[in-house]
Amino acid sequence: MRNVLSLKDVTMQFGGVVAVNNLSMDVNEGEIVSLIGPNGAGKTTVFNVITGVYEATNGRILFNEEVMLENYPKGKMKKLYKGENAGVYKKSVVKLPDKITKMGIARTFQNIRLFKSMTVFENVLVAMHLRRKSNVFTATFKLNMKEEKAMREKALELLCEVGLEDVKDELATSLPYGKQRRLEIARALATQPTLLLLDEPAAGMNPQETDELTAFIKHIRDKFNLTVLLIEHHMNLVMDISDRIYVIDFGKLISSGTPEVVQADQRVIDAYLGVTEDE
Amino acid sequence: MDFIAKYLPYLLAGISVGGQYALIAIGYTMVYGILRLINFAHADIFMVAGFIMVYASASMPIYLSIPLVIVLTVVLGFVVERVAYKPLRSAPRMSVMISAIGVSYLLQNTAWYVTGGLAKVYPTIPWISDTVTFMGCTTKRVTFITPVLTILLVVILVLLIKYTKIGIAMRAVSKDFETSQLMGIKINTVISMTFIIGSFLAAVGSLLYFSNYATVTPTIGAMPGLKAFVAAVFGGIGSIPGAVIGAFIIGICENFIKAAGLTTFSDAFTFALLIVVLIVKPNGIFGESTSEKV
Amino acid sequence: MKKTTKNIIYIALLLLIFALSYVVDIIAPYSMLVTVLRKGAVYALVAVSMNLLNGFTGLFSLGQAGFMLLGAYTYAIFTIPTAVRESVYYYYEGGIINFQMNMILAMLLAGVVAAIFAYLIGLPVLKLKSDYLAIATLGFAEIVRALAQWDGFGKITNGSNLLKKFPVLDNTTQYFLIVAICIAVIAMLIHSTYGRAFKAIRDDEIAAQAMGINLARHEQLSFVISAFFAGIGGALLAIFQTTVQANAFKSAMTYEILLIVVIGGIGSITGSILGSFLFIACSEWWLRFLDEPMFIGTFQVPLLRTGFRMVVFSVIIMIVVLFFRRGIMGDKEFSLDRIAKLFRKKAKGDKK
Amino acid sequence: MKRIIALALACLMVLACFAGCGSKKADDVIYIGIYEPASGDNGAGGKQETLGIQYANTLVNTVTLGGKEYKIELVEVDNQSSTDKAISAASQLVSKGCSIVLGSYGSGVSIAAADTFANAKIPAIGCSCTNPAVTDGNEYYYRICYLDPFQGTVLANYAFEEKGETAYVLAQLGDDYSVGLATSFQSAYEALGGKVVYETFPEGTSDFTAYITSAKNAGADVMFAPTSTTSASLIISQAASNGAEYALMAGDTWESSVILDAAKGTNLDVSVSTFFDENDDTAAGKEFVTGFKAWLNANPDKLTNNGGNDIVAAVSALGFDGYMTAVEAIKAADSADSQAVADALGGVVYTGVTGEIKFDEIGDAVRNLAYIKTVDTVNGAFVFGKIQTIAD
Repeated sequence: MRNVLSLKDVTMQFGGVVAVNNLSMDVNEGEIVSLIGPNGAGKTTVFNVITGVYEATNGRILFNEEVMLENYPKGKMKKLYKGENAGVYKKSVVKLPDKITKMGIARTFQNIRLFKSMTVFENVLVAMHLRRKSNVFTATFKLNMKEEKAMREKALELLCEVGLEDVKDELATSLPYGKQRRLEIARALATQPTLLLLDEPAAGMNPQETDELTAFIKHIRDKFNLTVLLIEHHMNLVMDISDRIYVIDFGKLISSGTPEVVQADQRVIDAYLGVTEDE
Repeated sequence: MDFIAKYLPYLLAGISVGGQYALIAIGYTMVYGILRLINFAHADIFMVAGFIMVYASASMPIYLSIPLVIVLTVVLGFVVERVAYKPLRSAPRMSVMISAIGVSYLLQNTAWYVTGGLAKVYPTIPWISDTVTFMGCTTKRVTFITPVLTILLVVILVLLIKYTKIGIAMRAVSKDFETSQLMGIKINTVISMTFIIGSFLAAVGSLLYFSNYATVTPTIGAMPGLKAFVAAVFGGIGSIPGAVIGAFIIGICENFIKAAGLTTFSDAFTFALLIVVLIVKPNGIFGESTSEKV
Repeated sequence: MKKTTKNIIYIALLLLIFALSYVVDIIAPYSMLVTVLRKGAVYALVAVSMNLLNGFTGLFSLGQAGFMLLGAYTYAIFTIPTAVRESVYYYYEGGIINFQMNMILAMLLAGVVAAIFAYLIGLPVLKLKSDYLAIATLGFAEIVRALAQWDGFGKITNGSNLLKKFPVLDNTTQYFLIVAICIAVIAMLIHSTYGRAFKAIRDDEIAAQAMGINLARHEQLSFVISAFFAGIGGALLAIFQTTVQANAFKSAMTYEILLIVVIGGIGSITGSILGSFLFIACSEWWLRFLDEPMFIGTFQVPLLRTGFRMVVFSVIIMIVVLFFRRGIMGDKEFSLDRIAKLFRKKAKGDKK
Repeated sequence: MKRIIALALACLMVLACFAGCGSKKADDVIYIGIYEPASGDNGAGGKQETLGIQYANTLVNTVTLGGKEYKIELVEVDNQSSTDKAISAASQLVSKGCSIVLGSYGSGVSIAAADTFANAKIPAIGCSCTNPAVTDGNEYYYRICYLDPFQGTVLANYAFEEKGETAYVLAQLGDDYSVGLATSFQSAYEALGGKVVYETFPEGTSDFTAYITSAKNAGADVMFAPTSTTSASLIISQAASNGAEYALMAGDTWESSVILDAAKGTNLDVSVSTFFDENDDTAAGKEFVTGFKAWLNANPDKLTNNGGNDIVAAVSALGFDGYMTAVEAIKAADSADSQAVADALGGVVYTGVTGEIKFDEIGDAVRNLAYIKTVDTVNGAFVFGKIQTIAD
């Protein structure tokens, strides 16, 4: 199996707080991998580091064997740094989020971030902007009609895929919660990713909806040849869907492996103690 | 000619105008610290304070009109906040800023209407307007009073913020608006207090400024206001000592640029400095950095 | 309504406006109406260009007066007839430019110069966010104003003195035509995929970036395009005023344009256009009577004297800002559907 | 609540619309426009010039054209001393249908509005704007006062002869009057062999101490600062408090009670040039001065507009002459039509209180004398110094 995403010794430190500590993980092609951990474990920070929202303090991230991020503690961080492997990396390669998306990583957000003034349809359409061939002149003077038409068709197709075609002209923010989550997925798909990061896609869903979501994620993985990395608290979904699971607590990896292995791991149980597994 | 005699007047002018900017700048920086609002109307409150003095001193003795000016300016600052900013508490920041521009427009136009658009001569305040000679150069006594008074007021203010209950509340609100509200801090009282302090200092600043430059016009506030704001940004907005140091630096630089014969750029310099500071050190010299949570 | 009928109505409306602008010139060439229409048109363009930046891209810039100054100066400098340069550049021996450009070309150049400056200033400044960006662009405008007044550039800019005698437009229809073309281009841009990207940035920068929109590039693009049209607007303002002086392009001008945008509705092109005409008509024309003493019989209405107009006007603005925060149009555009809806609603209300 | 406000606003708009369109011109009235600043930096001077015009209007308020008597009404607008407000103020006059326009105090606003009047084919008479660019190349703009090159030379001669050989010249950026006169002064003064240090200050400057110190450091014998009265009072008071030892000089704008108030009680040496002297001994001049003073004293409002005293400013005399010249032109044209008045204006010869007015081909009245006055800082009054002329 080909490696799609690989994190090596990634540390993210904000001032004196270490949010992600020396994390290494791998995601292979076609897999569905889950990242779990108690609240505040640093899961979303991992996503933010992968997608370039935060610049990791130390470590290296490879995407399809290409260096997407490489960093070492600099400036003030030199003194403050509390993580490990400080001397390993010498280069500083930092890519901005849009560049990373262009390379083929798309994401959804835990606290839904739809474009609030736009309709459902426009929300998907805007994500197609990335793969445009037109420039600002041709776009303004309508010399890109063909492309524009293709964009619209594709966007509609994606909306059908997630079952939102009947509300396409409504304001995105007027949709119910579950549909907004699906719209976020459609929007992410519109950027034509190979790796999809889903940040708590099932948050706020009832068991039935969660089951549907499980099927849906599998479906889009197959249909769009995706690799999926997801953060989730719904353990049913995680155990159902995941090929492999990484568990982190306080920014550190405490366990990894197939669902069965992780479920049996005492460290995981300890970490989750006091946290109900089935919400 | 002797070096000191040649350049001392520029330095003195710079320090005194710097002190006056500082008093205005504190109003900007405190309001920004709490509301994240560039209070464009602040410069016009300063201007109105000047006009109140002109009209007050025409009908009553100076020792009555000075306290009156301060009281009325404080009231104005309070009313502006209650009328123009409070209703927009939950609105986007841009709306509040536009409201501030609107208030500034209103105050200027009202002043224009009341005065007929003509410049008014500021009354002479005895003693502080007297001419004194210092190391061979002649100047008004207010030149020396300004920096002393400014620093005194700033020290008092800093102590106030550090040790009094309302001061602690102010600091809490500027750190986190919502949380301090949940902690039972009366947010409106704190904000009003900020405006009251800011307006008080603007009134004092206007007394000193116009004693030195004795003409008041409806648009007089614009330039000192902008410069004071730049000083606030320069020192790191939200930081009172920063604003004061920024104001003195700007006041002194400005006068030496004029001395160098580059008068066209004396205002432009301030803004160039601003842009450079913003780019190199976006949070100013004493500012704290913040980042958005995703 | 069918789409074709709607289009026909829109075109008819547009033609009607142009016809009116033509007729006004003939029947009342020296009326205030003409002044209002021309100045309103110029401000409409500038307001729309500012709206592109502040309303559609969410960049809070206050540098509009600076870009207008650049446009106005570029236009004036390159179109003053060589014959009269001697008298215009009286203090600078006729200046150093001794050719005259075509009006339209000069107008385009005005936009291009403003755009180039926007590009250069945008490189560092656009890294700043919200208020900081606003204050930095405001500072930039002031620097431009100081530079334009500097003696050292006197041979080009005529120092702080007036530039005049450049060719002007002599009928209102021409103003309307140029402004309409420019606004149409901006509108087309906003409705293109780039416009959607701008709106995405405005709504949520982080999500926009996550969708692969290059923030720096798109913000720069919006900034430059806005400056380009502000430059053309500046050239038109020069034409309207027949003279140009750097002194006029103060921050107060930017504030006025910002108020127009807010009154019209942030994020609405038609709002900005409407707001601009209303603003100019109120401030220049309709409220003028407040400046003159008025007698009803022998009773003199109190308060009315010079300056009262502006007081009333600023009170109106405050009312709009406080109570009608979304302006006239909100972020909606003028459309027949909306009007039809409005009437239907009214009719319903009447029945009740 | 919101709806009521919206409704009220809409009503106000409609009302305003009617008011805006309401006024219609009466048949037997001729309008003369007063294009003067009533506010802003030059507001004080503009008001004084307007007073002269208003006084003239009280004396001559009808004119008989083709056997029919017309009433002359004044239409005042305020150009706010600002070039960007100039156009709409001028358009206001144009839209009222004025036959001729008088003004403005301050050259910049006159230049800014010149083309607006020319495009509407309305002649204008500049009463006290001295910058050559006002009338140059504009066949509708005339002027009854002297020009900057003349005034600058006169002042330079006076300064060089009486004050010394080093001058510090201070002009306001973007003010055509200020820059124009300063430049004229500079070239004339340098031609005489004097040394000039030239500085400008941006509009809205309050702090002049740096300039005053620079002038001192430059070893100036005289500071020449042709500025608006607003800046002037700041310059004078700061020069006094900073112990300036050089003389202060300026052009016609400084002949104002604002200057007297600022200079009173200081030990500065202030002198100005002007168009007219209150103690002029011509019959017309005497008559005007007594009449004008009586009129001012009878009207408290007018007295306030004159600065609270009855000192006759030169600009009032020029305003008076401007109005009379305009009436002469209307008579000569025998028509209220602005184009006809414009055609007739060039040929008008009129002897007013400020001397004979006769236009040359550019449209400037031929003037060759200026009055130099100095400030009596003890009593706060202008003292006649000398009449200065230059050989042609």
